[in-house]
Amino acid sequence: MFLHNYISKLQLDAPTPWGLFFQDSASPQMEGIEELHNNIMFYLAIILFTVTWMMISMIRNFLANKSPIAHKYMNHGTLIELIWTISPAFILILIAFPSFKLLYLMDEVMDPSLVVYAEGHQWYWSYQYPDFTNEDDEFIEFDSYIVPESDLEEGQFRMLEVDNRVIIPELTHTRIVISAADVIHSYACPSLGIKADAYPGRLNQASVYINRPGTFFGQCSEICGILHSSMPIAIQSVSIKDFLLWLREQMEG
Amino acid sequence: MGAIPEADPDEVLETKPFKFVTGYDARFPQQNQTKHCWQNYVDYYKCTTAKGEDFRPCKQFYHAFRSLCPKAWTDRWDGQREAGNFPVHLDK
Amino acid sequence: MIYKSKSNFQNHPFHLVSPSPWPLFTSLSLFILTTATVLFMHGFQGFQYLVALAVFNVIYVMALWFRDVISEGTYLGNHTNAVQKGLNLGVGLFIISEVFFFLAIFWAFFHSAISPSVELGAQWPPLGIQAVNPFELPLLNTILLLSSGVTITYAHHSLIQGNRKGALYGTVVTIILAVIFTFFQGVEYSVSSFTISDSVYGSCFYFGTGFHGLHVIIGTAFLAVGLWRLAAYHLTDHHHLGYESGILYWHFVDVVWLFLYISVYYWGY
Amino acid sequence: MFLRTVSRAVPRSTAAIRAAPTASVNALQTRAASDHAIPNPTLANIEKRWEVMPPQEQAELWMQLRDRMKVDWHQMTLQEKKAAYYIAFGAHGPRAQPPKGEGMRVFAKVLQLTAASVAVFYAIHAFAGKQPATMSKEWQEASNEYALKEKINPIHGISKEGYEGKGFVQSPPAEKS
Repeated sequence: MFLHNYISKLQLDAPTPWGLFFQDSASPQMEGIEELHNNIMFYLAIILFTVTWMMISMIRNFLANKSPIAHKYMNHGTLIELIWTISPAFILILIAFPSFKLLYLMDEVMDPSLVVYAEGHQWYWSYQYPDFTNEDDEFIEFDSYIVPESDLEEGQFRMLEVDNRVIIPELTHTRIVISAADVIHSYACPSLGIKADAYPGRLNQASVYINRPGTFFGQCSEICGILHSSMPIAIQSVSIKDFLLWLREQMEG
Repeated sequence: MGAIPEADPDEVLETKPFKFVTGYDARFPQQNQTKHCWQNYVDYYKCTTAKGEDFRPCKQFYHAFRSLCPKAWTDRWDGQREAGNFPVHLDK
Repeated sequence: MIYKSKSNFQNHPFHLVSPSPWPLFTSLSLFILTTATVLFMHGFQGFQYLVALAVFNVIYVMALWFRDVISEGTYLGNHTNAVQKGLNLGVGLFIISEVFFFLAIFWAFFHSAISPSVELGAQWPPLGIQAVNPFELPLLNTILLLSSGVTITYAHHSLIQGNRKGALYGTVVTIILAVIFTFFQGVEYSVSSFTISDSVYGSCFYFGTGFHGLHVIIGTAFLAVGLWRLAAYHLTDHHHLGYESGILYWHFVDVVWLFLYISVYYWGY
Repeated sequence: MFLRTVSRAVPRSTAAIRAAPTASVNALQTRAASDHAIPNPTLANIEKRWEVMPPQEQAELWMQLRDRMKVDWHQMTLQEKKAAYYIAFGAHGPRAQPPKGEGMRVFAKVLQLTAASVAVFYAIHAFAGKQPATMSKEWQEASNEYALKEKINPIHGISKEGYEGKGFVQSPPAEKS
């Protein structure tokens, strides 16, 4: 109970004061990441306590006055060496297996319903929705700049708000194609569990399936110049109906 | 821009399933999709060069690269094709 | 007093070298050479003269340093068995570092060639590059280099068996083959249709073959010094470390060429 | 030059042999084992005197002891055994006992430096500009409403049912200006 309350305070789509744990997940990828994290923390706790216990007991029991005989010629023991080599190897396999499973599951973009193209610039993100065209073969295209501190409405998040948010329908498989125009950037959103570097001349894809409506914030995650901290990412997930209404408004101008 | 418009309660909205062609391509299973975009662009223009603009099966390549490639890339390649320095022979 | 008595004998087999100006002079000459070459390649006026001067400097300092080492090794008897062992190990490690240098060049080549980027039209060689036909001059060059490996081995075995004539002729033939190889590489460079700035293909091609060519020239010089010392009666049937190192280096250059021929010329054609 | 540094690093005992006029590499082998015990006064209280002895005397004494150790050790006097043990393994040089209170002095110095760095931090902090407008209670309460509207953190955070935390509030109210 205590632990639950404690974690509730720590666990924090947007960063909150003293948020030390993950932000709330909004996609299957992020749930997988949290699960893997908890899984590995379990092994980590065991290792931490075992090693600490061994160190403390060694320090306590093998002081010069408690154990005055130095075993000069006792310098290897095959059995214990086998144990302390093979057992960590097994622990590493136990960690590696779920890790690789998650890695390949997250890499998979099987059958997306729409594509959002995100391009990093110094220092803003621009977006394209190439799947929706009007009669003139034009598609939605916009830039997404940070809202400066002086223009924030009261209550908005400093250094995280943008003028044009990315609108993605919830419960829809979306392929985000990520690239950059000038230097390397990185497109990241913690509560969706995505982070992919944006390279000029290369297209990286990330799969997104948002399972609840909400607003999710992220930041550029590869140092890209002086305003690296001022190119945030804001993704808003809405119902399909609202998405289509938004699309219509965008297309009709 | 950005704000979600209010729905008109009197308007009858009909939501149809939507789905676009650029699904999974087993030749490009990785995160890097650069050549997925590129291959479809090349295939489309090879297809239309061989079969003519109105050959409908070519359209699938068009939809694929249209969906994957950044506009700036296809614009540059279009320019190269017109200038004759596109790095692939599209008629072979 | 301790040191005075110490200077009268040496109770170990190692060669503790005396102070020498040549490491510093060599470093400075090489520094000027690289700086001048870079500036010359960037089109700075008059730097070709500094390049020439620096090349002269490098060769001059090399000659003086060689002279010192030959005095120490051949005339002062400082190159004991233990010292020879150490020098041999040093040459071996140097060649390993050279292997890794070429590994980096091959890495650049394979990185670009195995998965050619879309800017090249996703093909190798890129459209518009007329790659050198591997069955023309490069094949002849392969034969030349492999034959030089045979002749140098003949020379080495002759030396070990005390056959002075065989050693001399074998080395001379090797050097002639090496010079012909370098000449043909020059011919190939001058008739090839692409330059070092023609896409990553040109860069990788001239980067790899150019550095190989440079190593051929260095190896030729190495063997030439060995030849002169052979003629000057410096070398014996069981003490010819410099000559042996030259041979080892020559074989290394030979092997690099085989890899270049197979991957850059043949596979990349 | 390298040669000289090496010979300096050689233990004093060997240096002492070399110092002999007949210095030769064979000195070590030819020097005879000694049957005569070293007189007790020479060795008395060696623990106190050893470190202040001039190096030449140290070397001579040690060489004498070494020669004594070449014979049957049962013939050595107790003084000799004690002295040989002390010179070889005693608490001098690198094995010397740390001076009393050294731990405390290290601790005090660490505290002092920590205090200095804290002082530097607050000195720099004193010149900092004022906090952003978002760091006030009013703004952060508005942030809570905004977060509820945007459905932020619905699993463990502010938008969850029955949430009882402070949400985004962390700063004191803004000063009226």
